[in-house]
Amino acid sequence: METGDIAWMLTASALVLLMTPGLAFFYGGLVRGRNILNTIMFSFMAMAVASVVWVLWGYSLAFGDGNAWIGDFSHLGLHGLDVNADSEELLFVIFQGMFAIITPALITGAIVERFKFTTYLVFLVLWLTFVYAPIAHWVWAGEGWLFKEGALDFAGGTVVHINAAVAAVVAAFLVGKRRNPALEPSNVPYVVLGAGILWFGWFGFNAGSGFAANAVDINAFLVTNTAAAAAALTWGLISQFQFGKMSAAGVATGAVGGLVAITPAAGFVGVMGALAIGFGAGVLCYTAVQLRPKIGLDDSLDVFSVHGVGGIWGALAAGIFAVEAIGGTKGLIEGNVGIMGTQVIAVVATLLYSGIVSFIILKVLDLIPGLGLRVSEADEDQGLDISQHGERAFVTDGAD
Amino acid sequence: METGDIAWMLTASALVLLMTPGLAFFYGGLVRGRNILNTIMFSFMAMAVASVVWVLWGYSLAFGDGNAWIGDFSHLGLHGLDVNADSEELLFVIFQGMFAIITPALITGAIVERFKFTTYLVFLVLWLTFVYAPIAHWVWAGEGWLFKEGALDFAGGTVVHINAAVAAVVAAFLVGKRRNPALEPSNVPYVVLGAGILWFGWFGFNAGSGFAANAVDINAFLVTNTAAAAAALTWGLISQFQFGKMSAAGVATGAVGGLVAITPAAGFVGVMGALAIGFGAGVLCYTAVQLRPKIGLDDSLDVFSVHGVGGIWGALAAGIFAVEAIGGTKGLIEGNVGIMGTQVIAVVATLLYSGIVSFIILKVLDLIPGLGLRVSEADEDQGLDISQHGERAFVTDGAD
Amino acid sequence: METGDIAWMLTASALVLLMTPGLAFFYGGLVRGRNILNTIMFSFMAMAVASVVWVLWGYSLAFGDGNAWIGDFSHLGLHGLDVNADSEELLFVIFQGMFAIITPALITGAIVERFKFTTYLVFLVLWLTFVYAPIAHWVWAGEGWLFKEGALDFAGGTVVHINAAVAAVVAAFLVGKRRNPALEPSNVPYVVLGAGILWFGWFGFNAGSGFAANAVDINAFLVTNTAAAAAALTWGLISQFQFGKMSAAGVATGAVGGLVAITPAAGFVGVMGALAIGFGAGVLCYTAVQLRPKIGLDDSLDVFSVHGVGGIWGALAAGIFAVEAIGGTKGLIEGNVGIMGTQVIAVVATLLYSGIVSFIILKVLDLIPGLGLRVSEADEDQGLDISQHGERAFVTDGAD
Amino acid sequence: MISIEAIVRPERVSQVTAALVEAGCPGFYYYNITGQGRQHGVEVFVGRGGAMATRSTVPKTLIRTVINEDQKDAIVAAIVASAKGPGEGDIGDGKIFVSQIEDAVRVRTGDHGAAAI
Amino acid sequence: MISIEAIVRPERVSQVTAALVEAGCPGFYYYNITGQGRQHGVEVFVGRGGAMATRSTVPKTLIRTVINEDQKDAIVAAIVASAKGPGEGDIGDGKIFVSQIEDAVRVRTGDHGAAAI
Amino acid sequence: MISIEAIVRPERVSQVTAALVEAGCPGFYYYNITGQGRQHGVEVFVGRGGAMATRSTVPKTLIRTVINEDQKDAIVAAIVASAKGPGEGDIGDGKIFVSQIEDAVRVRTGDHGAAAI
Ligand SMILES: Nc1ncnc2c1ncn2[C@@H]1O[C@H](COP(=O)(O)OP(=O)(O)O)[C@@H](O)[C@H]1O
Ligand SMILES: Nc1ncnc2c1ncn2[C@@H]1O[C@H](COP(=O)(O)OP(=O)(O)O)[C@@H](O)[C@H]1O
Ligand SMILES: Nc1ncnc2c1ncn2[C@@H]1O[C@H](COP(=O)(O)OP(=O)(O)O)[C@@H](O)[C@H]1O
Repeated sequence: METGDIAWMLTASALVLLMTPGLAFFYGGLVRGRNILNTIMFSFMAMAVASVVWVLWGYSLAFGDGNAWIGDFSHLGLHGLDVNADSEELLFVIFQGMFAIITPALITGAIVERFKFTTYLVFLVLWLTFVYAPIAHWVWAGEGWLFKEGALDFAGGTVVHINAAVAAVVAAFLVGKRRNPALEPSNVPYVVLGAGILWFGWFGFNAGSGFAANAVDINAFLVTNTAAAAAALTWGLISQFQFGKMSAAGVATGAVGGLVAITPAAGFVGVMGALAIGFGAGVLCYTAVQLRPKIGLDDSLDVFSVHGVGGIWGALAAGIFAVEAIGGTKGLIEGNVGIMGTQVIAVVATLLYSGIVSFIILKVLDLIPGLGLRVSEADEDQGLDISQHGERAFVTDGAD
Repeated sequence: METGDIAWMLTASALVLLMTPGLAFFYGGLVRGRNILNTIMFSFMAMAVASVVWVLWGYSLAFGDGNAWIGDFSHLGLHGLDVNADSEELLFVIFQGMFAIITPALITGAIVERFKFTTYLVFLVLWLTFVYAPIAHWVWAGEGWLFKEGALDFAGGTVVHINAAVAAVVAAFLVGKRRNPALEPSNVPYVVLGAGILWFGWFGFNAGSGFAANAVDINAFLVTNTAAAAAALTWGLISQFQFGKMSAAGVATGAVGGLVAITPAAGFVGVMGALAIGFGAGVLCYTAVQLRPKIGLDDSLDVFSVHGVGGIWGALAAGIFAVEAIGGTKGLIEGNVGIMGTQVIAVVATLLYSGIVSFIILKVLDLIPGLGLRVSEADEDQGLDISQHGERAFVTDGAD
Repeated sequence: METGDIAWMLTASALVLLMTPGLAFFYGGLVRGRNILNTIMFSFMAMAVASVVWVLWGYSLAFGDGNAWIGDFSHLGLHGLDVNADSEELLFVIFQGMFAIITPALITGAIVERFKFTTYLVFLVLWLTFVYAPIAHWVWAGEGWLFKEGALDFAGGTVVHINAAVAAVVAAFLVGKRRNPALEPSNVPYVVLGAGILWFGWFGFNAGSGFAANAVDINAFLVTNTAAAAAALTWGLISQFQFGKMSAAGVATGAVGGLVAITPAAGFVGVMGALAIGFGAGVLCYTAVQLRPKIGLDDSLDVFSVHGVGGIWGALAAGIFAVEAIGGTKGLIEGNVGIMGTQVIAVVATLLYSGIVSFIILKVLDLIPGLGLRVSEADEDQGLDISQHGERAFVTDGAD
Repeated sequence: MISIEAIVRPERVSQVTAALVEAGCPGFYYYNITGQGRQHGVEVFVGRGGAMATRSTVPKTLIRTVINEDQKDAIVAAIVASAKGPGEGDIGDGKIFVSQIEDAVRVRTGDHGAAAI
Repeated sequence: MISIEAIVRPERVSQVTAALVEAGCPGFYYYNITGQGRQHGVEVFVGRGGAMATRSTVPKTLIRTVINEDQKDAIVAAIVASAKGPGEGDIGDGKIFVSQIEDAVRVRTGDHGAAAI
Repeated sequence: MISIEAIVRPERVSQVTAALVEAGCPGFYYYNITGQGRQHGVEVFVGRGGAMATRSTVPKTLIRTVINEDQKDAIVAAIVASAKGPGEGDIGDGKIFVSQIEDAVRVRTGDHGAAAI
């Protein structure tokens, strides 16, 4: 590995780490003022918990040799990875670890303003172990069955986004609706700040996924930026045409939807494909956000509408728009019909596995005495910042 | 291109992208609370619109071969740029695209709190096409006439800062004064946050403009940091001596002024030149900010005083302080009087072209029915966050 | 130096620069609303002042040849460093300059809400000259006596953290207690934002300290992330077990404590050592924060509890957990008892020198007419944002 | 005319304002206050997770409406019914203060007295 | 002594306070409130651009001044004149409530009554 | 029952509320206001360090308590004593307004009158 590749991968890893504080503010701005800190902490604690789980056993389970379904325990505590001889693999451990942080953090958008914080910490450990690690193994480990199937997932459409989105739906369903949701987000600048940081960090996420500083990653960078912009613009314009105003929270969400959708495709499509993917993400995620309230599921911050719909669209779009000259794989447009089947299998497998296992984990946590998914009504009314963290986000009474 | 150069240019591009959210907060903090979101969205939507325009036709117009005045349509939709063979040019497309985002965003400081948002979106498209692309071509394309003249503009003093500043003056003039400007900025921490992000991102802006990870860019990084610091310090000390207090918004603005001024010079001057440039920027931009209210033009956030004055000073200072041993060009101090003429021509050409064409674009937009530059009085009074975006920045009533 | 190394070091330098705005918000969120801006400005002005001092004489004093105790004036104004021939050294100037910014900024946590701002600016200049530069010379310059002793300080445990922490104690002692400290932090999201930015930037701080993109720095990156996570988690869990709630400000502080502790060790220990160091930092810094109010010293934002205790623990832990296969030095666990002595000497020397010289500087400043350490009672009551900067952080009265 | 000021829990405001509208209240406004009464305050962290202290004050919202004398009982009853949390009524549920208003003026029209509210 | 409370549009506050000073008002204060009256609220986005809803309440500012009885008419007139937006007067321009104040005390001196205001 | 409204410097609030509790005040609340009186405002930067202007209004906090008539003098005295800054008493130390309250209701129990406060 050249020093340039190392330099870029260190940078990319740092960028992906920053996405999680970015997500903290993106989500934090969307909730009521009395739950901002709790929402931020959902993401921040993912940095603390997942980093530790990852080096202890997560990496080994995900990328240890194992079999087609799961890794093994050969690298527990990163055992057997020599700092000098295996530095390239350690760099891979780092970069992949950042993905293991943000994926469960994404889930939390569905459960804000009512989920019990201690239970969440336990959930983090179990979900990384039993859901994230296996799916990462399937898709990205050399032994993984979806890897062998040739499923296209450049930077984590299935592993990260669809996976998180289906777990989000399950969690929102099990924890139930909020008692008293606000009409509007309480801090839209935080939403935009978060989206800006996510957009910035996503360059590491996608353009780092080729694990080199080369043509593939340059292209991944370009298509990432293009799709984000196209989706943000699409979202903004739809809301402008429909209501005569352009929602800032909407445009920020649109950008994230575009970034989600380009994620699996970033190594396979060109800039025109990226425009199409971004445009599609704008339309589809917007529609999904509009429809969600009708379903009656309180996926509070639309995790499924953005990461699920965006991720599925991206996985299919990777199949549709893949260009052989870019990523070595022909897409539907270039006549490769078969790729669509593989993509559908990858999506469905992720939906099913993550849905079922996330359900089991949460059900068990709900039944364990002392845990349980939901805070008390009084705690919810008072706000989770005080009830779970003993803090107020903002002290505005000058006198306090 | 070595992997190290690619690594740095990917990083630099990401850094420049982040400048625009940084600018969003820098500007956002300076306006009234009821216009914060709108001000932030001016910058954020530049990311969405300019990224799309850039890959569709902006890049081709700016850097397609064409003639001395303008590129051509040979790279519409990045046509003809192969992901593998032309990856270096694609990297250039990315990096330059980030400049096309922030330049029009800079303009918006002059028109906050009253400019109609839909018209702004159309303005973005037209201005990038008819003003930004040609001037970028003049200065940076191999065919460009100012490039051939040997004008020194390392990272965009004319193309970005002077260009944006004169458009800002024209726009402020045409849209007219605010009805009800606030006495003070409403969120100074945002101003400092924005300045911090801008300072950080500017390392990509300037030290990426050599398009390599080499001695020139190392020097550019060093002089960028030095000039920013010197200007911030100068500004702070002047306000301290004059009023006995040190304005935080002032110091932040000073830093930005220093960054603007070093931009054209970063590849040509050494650290002593940088100190002089930063000091000069502090004094000149501060004076310009002080004088502006007397002119009666509501360039609300002092775009001209900072980017115009700073940019002109920087363009001239590049000529004055250029050191042959650094950038290959002698400056005035080293006896090259001729360079000053070239610099003046570059500045004046930019002022004239940008001023005239920006005026025409805005005049036309003002006359088109359904567009027009200014929101209604009622919308302005209510605040543009609600009237243009249907959102409040902050919901502080715990009950809402 | 390969382009990849340059690319990484430019990135790392930018990351370290960003830490100071991060610190501004980390500290800013912890104070009363009427002192937020002043607290932010303490950090921001360190960027302005230290950058200038560094290129003028700081670098020369710290890294000019000199003797075992101090550099010389051979590089005043970076004299003698050629932009092309010495670009590698200029890169070192940049990277080290960022450390010279953040170190005095760290001190300010001890003196917020009452220290006179003009005096602080003078203090910055003196402290960098008479405290920071010599200690940096001792530890990192080839001639430095601690360097020759073989003291392990990879990225600045002594030079940065212990040094700042003892100066903080001295400053808190001399300036005295706040009249009217708040019960709670006024803006916890700022605290978390700051911690997120610090965590991100610290990758540059630590993984840049090998000055290359290689195996040592990859490992440094990994252990940095691991220790931060382990300490944040430890802190959170202790507060959860002790009080049944998990403080967000606490978790953020824990992360910083972990980052401090791994700093001297990052080039010498592996991931298991990092877990132990992070865990230790969580326990020790938490305990120190709990004990501090009993001492009656108003080290307002616990600089010593976090940077002092964390830094000392890290310096010792570097000795304990050093692995020969990683950094070339055996630690205590590998049987090298002698190393502990060297580490203790380095810690004690820093404590003594920084303590004594910081005391002298502050005493002198206190006596100079027109300076003095403390603002008037009226200014303190009114808040330092208005009294020192003529600004309010937030204008929340919609009418203002 | 009388003024009714109701200090309630922030999370009950939407229920209370809905009850006001239903009871025929012509207008009202509310704002955040920080209050202290019999409720024994709230435990908060000081020292970043290292210690807790009781902040004796709690956030409340004050809702005020100016009405005609004859609406008084209906409005007070509506507030009392809607301001209670689920269950029996807890300490901190709030308090209502009634006082006299001498006159009201509508800015738009200059109307005085009962016609203005 | 009487208390005058004027609920006005936030963007009119500087005009109203200027008018108060001109009318000889000895002091005043103001704060943000959220109000609901005849004004039919404001359309806001919910669901990030995907839907709009009407928030029935709008931001207002309450300006209060305590004055001597004899200043009442002048002060009320000053407020009415300055609180209206440009044009005829619109719904939402505001409302004024007048009530009795029994006593005033100046903290600095301990003065009571009319001397204190 | 009477209402006591004390406008004080924000930095004195904890002293004033402590004094209220000590004087036997059954409850109170406070909120931020922006006030203008004899105090000549505050100098602030406009134009980013390039110019200063006087903002005529200053931040204050209003503390209100509703008490029985017989507590009035004790409470007012407690406020006057605690609201002053160190020293003699300065312009801007604050003002107290006293007015009549007709009735009070405790939401939790529905109690009226003196029993409710
Ligand atoms: N005498 C009073 N004067 C002013 N405000 C009061 C008074 N008593 C209570 N309050 C306000 O009412 C709120 C609720 O009062 P509290 O005594 O806690 O409720 P409860 O009457 O149900 O025990 C308090 O937080 C405070 O804001
Ligand atoms: N009866 C009332 N009691 C308390 N506040 C009121 C009352 N009526 C109106 N308000 C306040 O006055 C503001 C303006 O009233 P509104 O009815 O909208 O104006 P207009 O009288 O011009 O139609 C409202 O937003 C509300 O805050
Ligand atoms: N007549 C008044 N009506 C309403 N508020 C007043 C009045 N006079 C003073 N205030 C409030 O009291 C505060 C202190 O008054 P000020 O005149 O500055 O103090 P002092 O009486 O000590 O000179 C002012 O900032 C303002 O908020």
